[in-house]
Amino acid sequence: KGSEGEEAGAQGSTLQFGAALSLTGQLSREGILTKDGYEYCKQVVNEEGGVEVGDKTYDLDITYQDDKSTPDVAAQLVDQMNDDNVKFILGPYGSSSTEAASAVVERNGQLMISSAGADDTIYEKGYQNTFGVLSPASEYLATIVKAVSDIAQPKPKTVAILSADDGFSKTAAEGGAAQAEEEGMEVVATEFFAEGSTDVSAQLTKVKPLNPDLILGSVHLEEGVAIIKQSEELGINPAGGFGETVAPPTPDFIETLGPAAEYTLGSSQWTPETEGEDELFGTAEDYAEGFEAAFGDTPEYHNAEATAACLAMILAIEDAGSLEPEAVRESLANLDTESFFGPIKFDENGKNIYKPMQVIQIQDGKPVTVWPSAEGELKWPAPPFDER
Amino acid sequence: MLEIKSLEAGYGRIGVLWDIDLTVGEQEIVALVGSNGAGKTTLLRAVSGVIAPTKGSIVFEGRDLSGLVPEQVVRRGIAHVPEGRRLFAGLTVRENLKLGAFHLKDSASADFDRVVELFPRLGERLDQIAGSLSGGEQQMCAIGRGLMSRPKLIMIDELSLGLAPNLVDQLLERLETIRSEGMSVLLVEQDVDAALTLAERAYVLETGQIALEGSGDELLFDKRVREAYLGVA
Amino acid sequence: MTTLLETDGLTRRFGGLDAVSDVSVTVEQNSVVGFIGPNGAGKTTFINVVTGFLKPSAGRVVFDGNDVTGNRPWDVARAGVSRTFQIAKPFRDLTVRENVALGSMFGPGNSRSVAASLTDADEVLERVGLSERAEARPGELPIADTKRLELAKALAMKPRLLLLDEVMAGLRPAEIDNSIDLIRSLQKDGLTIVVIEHVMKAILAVSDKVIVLHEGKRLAEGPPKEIASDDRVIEAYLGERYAKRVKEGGDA
Amino acid sequence: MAESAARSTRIPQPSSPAGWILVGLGAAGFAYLLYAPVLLLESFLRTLGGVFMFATLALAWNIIGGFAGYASFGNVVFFGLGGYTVATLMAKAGWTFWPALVVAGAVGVLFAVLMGLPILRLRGHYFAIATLSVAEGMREIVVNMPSLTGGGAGITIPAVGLEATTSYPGNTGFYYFFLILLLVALAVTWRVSRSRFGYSLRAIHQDEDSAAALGINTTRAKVAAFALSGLLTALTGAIYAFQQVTIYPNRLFSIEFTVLMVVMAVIGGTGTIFGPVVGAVGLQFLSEYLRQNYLELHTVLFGAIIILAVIFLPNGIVESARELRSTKRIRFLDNVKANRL
Amino acid sequence: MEQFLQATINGLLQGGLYALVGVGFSLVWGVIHVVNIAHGAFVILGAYVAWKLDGAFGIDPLLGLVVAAVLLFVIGYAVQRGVINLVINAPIWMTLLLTFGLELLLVNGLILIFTGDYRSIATSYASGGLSFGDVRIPYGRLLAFGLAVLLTGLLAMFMSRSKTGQAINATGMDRVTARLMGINARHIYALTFAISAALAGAAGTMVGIVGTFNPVDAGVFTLRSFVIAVLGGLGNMWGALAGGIVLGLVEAWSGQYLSGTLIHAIGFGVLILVLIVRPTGLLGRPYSEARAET
Ligand SMILES: Nc1ncnc2c1ncn2[C@@H]1O[C@H](COP(=O)(O)OP(=O)(O)OP(=O)(O)O)[C@@H](O)[C@H]1O
Ligand SMILES: Nc1ncnc2c1ncn2[C@@H]1O[C@H](COP(=O)(O)OP(=O)(O)OP(=O)(O)O)[C@@H](O)[C@H]1O
Ligand SMILES: [Mg+2]
Ligand SMILES: [Mg+2]
Repeated sequence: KGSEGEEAGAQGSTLQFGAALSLTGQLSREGILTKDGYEYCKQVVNEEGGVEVGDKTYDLDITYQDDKSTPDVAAQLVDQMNDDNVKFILGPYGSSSTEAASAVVERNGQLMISSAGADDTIYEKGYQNTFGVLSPASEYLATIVKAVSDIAQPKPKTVAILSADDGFSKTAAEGGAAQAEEEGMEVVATEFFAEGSTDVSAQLTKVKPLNPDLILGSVHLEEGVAIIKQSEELGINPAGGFGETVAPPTPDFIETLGPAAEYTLGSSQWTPETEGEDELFGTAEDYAEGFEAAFGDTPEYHNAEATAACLAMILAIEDAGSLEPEAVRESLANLDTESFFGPIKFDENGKNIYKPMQVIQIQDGKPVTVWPSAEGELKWPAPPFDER
Repeated sequence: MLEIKSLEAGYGRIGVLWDIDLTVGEQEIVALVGSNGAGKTTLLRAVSGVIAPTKGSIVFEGRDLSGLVPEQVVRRGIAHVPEGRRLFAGLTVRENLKLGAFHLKDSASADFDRVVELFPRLGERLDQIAGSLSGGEQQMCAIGRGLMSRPKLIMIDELSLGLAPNLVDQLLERLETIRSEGMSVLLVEQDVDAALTLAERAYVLETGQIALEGSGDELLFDKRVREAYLGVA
Repeated sequence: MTTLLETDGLTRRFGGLDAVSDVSVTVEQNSVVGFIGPNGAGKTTFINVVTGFLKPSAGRVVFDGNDVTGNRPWDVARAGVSRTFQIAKPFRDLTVRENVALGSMFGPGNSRSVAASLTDADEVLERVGLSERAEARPGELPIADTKRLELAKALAMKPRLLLLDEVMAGLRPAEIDNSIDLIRSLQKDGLTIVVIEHVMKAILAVSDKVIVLHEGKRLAEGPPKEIASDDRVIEAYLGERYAKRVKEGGDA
Repeated sequence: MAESAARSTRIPQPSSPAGWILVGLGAAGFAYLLYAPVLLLESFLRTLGGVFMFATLALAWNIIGGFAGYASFGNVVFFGLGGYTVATLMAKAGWTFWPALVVAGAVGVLFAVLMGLPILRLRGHYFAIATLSVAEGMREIVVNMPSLTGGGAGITIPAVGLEATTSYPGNTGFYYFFLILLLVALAVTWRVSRSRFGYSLRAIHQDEDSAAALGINTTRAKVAAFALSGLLTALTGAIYAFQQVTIYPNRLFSIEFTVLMVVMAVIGGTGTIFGPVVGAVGLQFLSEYLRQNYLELHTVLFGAIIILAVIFLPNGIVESARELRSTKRIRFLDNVKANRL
Repeated sequence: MEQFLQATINGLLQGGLYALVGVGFSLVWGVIHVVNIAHGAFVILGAYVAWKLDGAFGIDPLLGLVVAAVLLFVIGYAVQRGVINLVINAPIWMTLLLTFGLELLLVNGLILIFTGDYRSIATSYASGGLSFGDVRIPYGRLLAFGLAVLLTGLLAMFMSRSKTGQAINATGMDRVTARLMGINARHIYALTFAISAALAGAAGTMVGIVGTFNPVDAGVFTLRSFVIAVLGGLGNMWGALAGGIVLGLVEAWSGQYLSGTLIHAIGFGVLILVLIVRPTGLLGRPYSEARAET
C-alpha cells in the first residue's frame, strides 16, 4: 500500500475531501458513525488503488472538523474548507447542519453529497450543488405503511401517528399519514411532542381509547424508546403492533428495551439485505463483512449512508475525469448506478428518490429485514407486552 | 487568661494593629475604647481567628491560639459578638440562639432560658425571622447568641449600639452577673463613661496602638481621656 | 410656622403585630424633631412608611401639603425627603465619593451631571468629615465612618426633609458633639430634620420637639426637657441612670 | 471580595495618559479591522464575525447583568426574536433586509419592556429563572406557529435567485455588519458607564433600597437597561439570521447562547467596558484553537481550562490585566488565598 | 374521567422524579449559593454508575442506587472541598463559571468513556404496574415517586430539625459568623454539596430505570432543576417537592388537554405566573435571600 501511496503522491499528490461532522455534542453518536463510514470509504478506495481522474491516480484523503452539533458551525467549517481549496464536501450529520452547509456550498461553488440530511426541504431550495444519496424524510414512515399493507395479515384498519415536532420528523409523519390514507387505512390521531421528549405518556393516554390497530412513531431514538416503554407501562397493546422510524434499527433500541422491543417495525436506509452491488464495496453483505473486519462493529445504516455518499462523489469524479467542481456536478446529475446501498440516482432536486427504504422487525433481539427483500418473515400481529 | 503580646495584624497588605500588648484576667471585665477606626474591631477579629495576625502571639489559658481558625477558637471558650450583629437573617430568633451553642455537645436549654430571661423581648419574638427584627432587638439576639456558647471569655463589639438607654443599663448590670458566674468580658464600647465605670481595667487604642491602659476609674478621670472621649474639657 | 410633614393615623401591621399604630404627628418647617422609644417601638418602621418603603396599613402621610401616602420611594425622595438606613446600606463596590455623588445625581430636582455630582460629593464629604476616605470602599470603613457615609449620601440629595435613623450610634462622645453641631448648622441652612437616636445627649441637644413612640403608639410629645423628666418616658425608655445623668449634666 | 468586584467598576479616566494610549491603540486596532478583509482569508473573516457577534452579545448582557446586576438567563429570547422578525419579514412578507432590521430592533425593545415590567420586580435568582423561562417558552411558541415561523423545520430567508430581496452580503459583508454592531455596542457601553444612567444601574446592582432612597426610579432604570440590552441582542440576532439563511427555533433560542454570553462577560469581567469583549475574543479563539487541534478532546480541555481560569483569575481577565499593569505581576496564589474558604 | 385520572397519575409520578432531580440543586443553590450547572451531569453520572453495576456485575439497580449515591457523595464532597471552596469568596458568578467548566468536563468525559449511546437500566419490574380499570400505575415510576417523597422528606427534616441542617443554613447565610459559632464551614459546604450530589446520583438511577439517558441529556436535567428549585422556593426542600409535582402535573394536563408541543411553554408560563404572584416561589421564605459577605 505504501508504495502505491507514493506513486499516487508522485503523480500529483492526494485528492482532498472535507467533512464537518458532529463529533461532540448532541449528535456526536451519529456524527461518529458517519465519520466511520467515510473512513471506511477512504480505506477501501485507497486499497483499491485510489481515485482515477483522467490519466492520473490520486490517493483519497478526508479532513474532518467538529461542528459541535450546531448548524452554524457546520456552515462556517465548510466555508473554511473552501478557503483551503477543498471543493468536495461530504455532508454533516443531520438535516439542520446539512441545510446550513448547503447554503454555503452553493455560494462557494463547492459540491456536497449529503449522507444524513434527509429532510425534503433541503432539496426544495433550488440549490444546484447539494445531492443526497439517502431516501428523503417523506419515505421514512411511508415505507413502514407500505410494508404493512403489503405483507401484514390481517391488514390494520386504523393507525395512530405520534411524532416529534422537528422538521424531519414532521415531514416523515406527513408522508406516513398520506401513505396510510392511500392504502385505505384510517389515521385516527396524529399527536406531536417536543423533540427529545422522554415522556410521551400524555400522547399515549390520548391515543389509548381510540384503540388503533397500529401505532406509528415518527421519532428519534429516545422518543422511540419512550413510546414502547410507556406503552408497556400504560398497558397499551395495539392489535397489530408498533412501527417507528430510525429508532428500531439502532442497537441501543434493543438493548434499552429488552423484550419489549420485540415485534417493533422500523425503517432503515440500509440493511445488509439491501439489493444491489458495486465494484468497490460489492454487495450489501460484502460491505457489512468488510466494515466489521475494519472496525470491529457491524455497520449501522448511518455508516452505510456515509460510505455511499463518498462512493457517489468518487464515481462522479471518475466519470467526469476532472476535478473541476462544475464538471463533477454535471456527472453527479447524470449519475445512475447500482451500489451496495441500492440505486444511486438523483432527481432534478438532487434527491435520491429511486432508492427504496428497508423495513426491519425486531425478532429475538435482532433487527431482521422483512421488506422489500426478506431476510425473515414478518411476525404479525404482535402479542401484548406481558405475553412476550 | 487571655494574653496578647506584640500583636500585629491587618487586611491584606494593609497593616492596622501594631505592637499590641493586652491581657484579660479570670472573671475580669476589660474595656477597650478608642476612636473611630483605631482598630478595636480588628483586634477582636484577630483574637477570634477571623483574620490571621502577621506577628506576635495570642495565648488563651496558656495555649497558643495562633494558626487557629474561628471554629477552633470558639471551642477553646472564646465567644465573639461581631460588630454589626451579623445575625443569620433568614433564621428565626430561636434558631439563631441555638446556633450559638452549636459546638456544645449537650442540649443548651438552661442557657437558652437564661438568655430569654436576660432579654425578655427576645422571648416574645422567638419565632420571628431575625432579619426583620428592629435594630435593637437584633443587638440583643447577637449578644444572646454569644452567651449561648457558654464561653469563658466573651468579646462584645459595640455593646450598646442602637440599644435604648434603659436596656443598656440593664445589660451592663447583667455583665456583672455574667462575670460573677465565672466569665471574663472584653468589651468594645463607645459609651466610654459607662464602659469605664463598669470595667476593672481598660485600654485606649489609638491608630492601631495601645495609647493608655489602667484601671477603669483611673482612665475615667484621666484628662486626656476626658477630652478625647467624653467630650468634656 | 408651617407644617412640612404630617401623618394622620398612620398604622403598619406585620401579621398580628402593630409595629406602628395610629400615629399622628406633625413636623414643622425648619425644625428638628427627635424620635425616641424603646427598641422595637416602631421608629424605623415609621420612617419606612413615610418614605414609601412600606405601604401603610392605614392612615395618611402629607408632605408639604401633598398627600404622598403610598408613593414609591423614589417619588418621595424626589419630592425632597431623604433618609438614612439604620443598618447602613452603602453601595459596596463604589468608592465613598461615588456613593455620595449618587445622592446628588438623582436628588430632588437637581439632576446633576456625573462630574458636577462628584464635585458636590467632595463638598458634602468635607462637611461630614469623611474627605480622607473619599477613595475607600464602604467595606473598609469602620462603623462610625459608615454612619457618616449614610448621612453624606442623604445630604448630597439637598433634601428639604432629612430623616436620620441612628446616624450617631457607634460614635464616641466627642464625635457626637460634632454631629450635633452639624445638625444645628443644617437647620440653619433651612433643613427640616427628624432625628432618631438612642443617644439622649444628642436628642436633647438638637431637638425642638421630642416624640416618644412605645409599642407602635405615640406615648408622649413635647419639648426635650419635659420629655426627659416625664415619668412614663423614664419608666419605658430612659431608665434611672440616664434620668439622673440628664439632671446632673443638663444641656451641653 | 467587595474589594475585587469593586475595582472592576472603576471608570478609566479619559484624561489620564493611560486613557489616551488606550484610545490610540483602539484607533489603530480599528483601522486594522477595517482593512482586515483585504488581508485575511474569507472564512477567517467569518470566524472573526462570529467573535464580534459574541462580543456584542456579551456586551449587551453586561448592561443588564453586569451593570444592573439583574442576571438575565434568557437574553437569547431577544436574539431569537430579532432573528425571526427578520426572517419572517424577508421570507413571508418580501421585505428587504434593512427595514426588517429596524423592526427587529424595535421588537427587541418592545418585548423587553413588556416582559421587563412584570419580571424585573423579581430579585436575584428568581429574575434569572423567570427570564430563562420566557426564552424557553418562546422557543416552543415559535415551534408551534409553523405558518409564520416554519415551526421546528425552520425558515429560510431567500438569499439566491429571484426571491432574494436583498443580495447576500457574503462573509466580508457580515464581517462589517458585526464589526459595526460591536462598535456601536462598545460606544453604548462606554456612554452608559460614564452616565448618570450607568451610575443608577450600578447603584441598583448594589443596593436597590438605597438607590430608591436616593431618588432613583429603579423600575424605570431597570426596564431601560433591559430594553437597551434587548435592542442590541435583537439586532445581533437579526444579522445572524440573515447570515445563516435558514434558522431553527432550537438554535435561535438555544440556551447555549445565553450561557456563552454570561460566561464570556464573567470571565472577562462583568460591569466593565472591555471585559465582555476580552472574554468573547479569548474564549472564541481558545475554543476554535482547541477544536481544530483536538478533534474529540477539545471540549474536555475547554472545560478544564475554564476551571483553572476561575481558580487562578477569580476576578476576571480585565481585572487581572489591571493588576498586572499596576504591580507587574499576577499573584495567582494570593488570588486563591483570598477567595478560598 | 379515566383519562383525567391517568393524566394526573402520570403527572404526579413524573413530578416525583422531577423533584428528586431538582431537590439537591435547590439545596446548593438556595442554601450555599453555588449555582451548580454540573448538577445534571451528576444525575447522568449516577445513572451510569447504576447501569454499569447492573451490566458488569449484575447488581440490582436498587442496590446500585445506594452505591451510586454513596459514590457521588464522595465525589461531591471532594469537588466542593478541593475545587469550589477555592473560589467561594469570589463573586457568585465565578462559581457558576466553575461548575460550567465542570459540566463540560464531565459530560464530554462521559461521552469519551461511555460514548453517546442511549442507555437504560433494565429491570424485571419497572414496566409492570397496578391496574385500576383502564388506569395504570407503573411500578418503576411509582418507585421513583416514593423514593423522591421519602428522600425529599428526609432531607427537609434533616435541614430543619438536625443541628447539622441548621449549621448548613447558617453557613449559607453568613460564613464568617457561622465559623464564630464553631461551625466548620469548609466541611459544612463540602457536606452540603455531597448531599446534593448523592441525591443527584439517586435520581440518576431512577431516571435510568424508568427511561433512557445519555451524557448529552445532562443539560436538560440542569434546566429542569432550575425551574423546580425556583418554582418551589429556593433552598426549601418541601418546596422542591412541590415544585416538581406542580411541574409534572401542569405538563401532564397540558399535554393531555392542550398541545403536546406546548407543554414546556405552559410549564414555564405557570412558573412565571407563580413568581409574579409569589416572588419567592411556592414555599420560599422572604429573607431567605439575605446574605452577608465576608
Ligand atoms: N475589610 C477591611 N479591609 C481593609 N481595611 C479595613 C477593613 N476593615 C477595617 N479596615 C481598616 O482598618 C482600620 C481599623 O478598623 P476597625 O474596624 O478595626 O476600627 P474600629 O476601632 O473598630 O472603629 P469603630 O469604632 O469605628 O468600629 C480602619 O482604618 C479601617 O479602614
Ligand atoms: N418585616 C417585618 N416583619 C415582621 N415584623 C417586623 C418587620 N419589620 C419590623 N418588625 C417588627 O416591628 C417592630 C418595630 O420595628 P422597628 O424597626 O420600627 O423598631 P425601632 O423602633 O426602629 O427599634 P430600634 O430602636 O431597635 O431600631 C419590631 O418589633 C420589629 O420586630
Ligand atoms: Mg469597630
Ligand atoms: Mg430602628
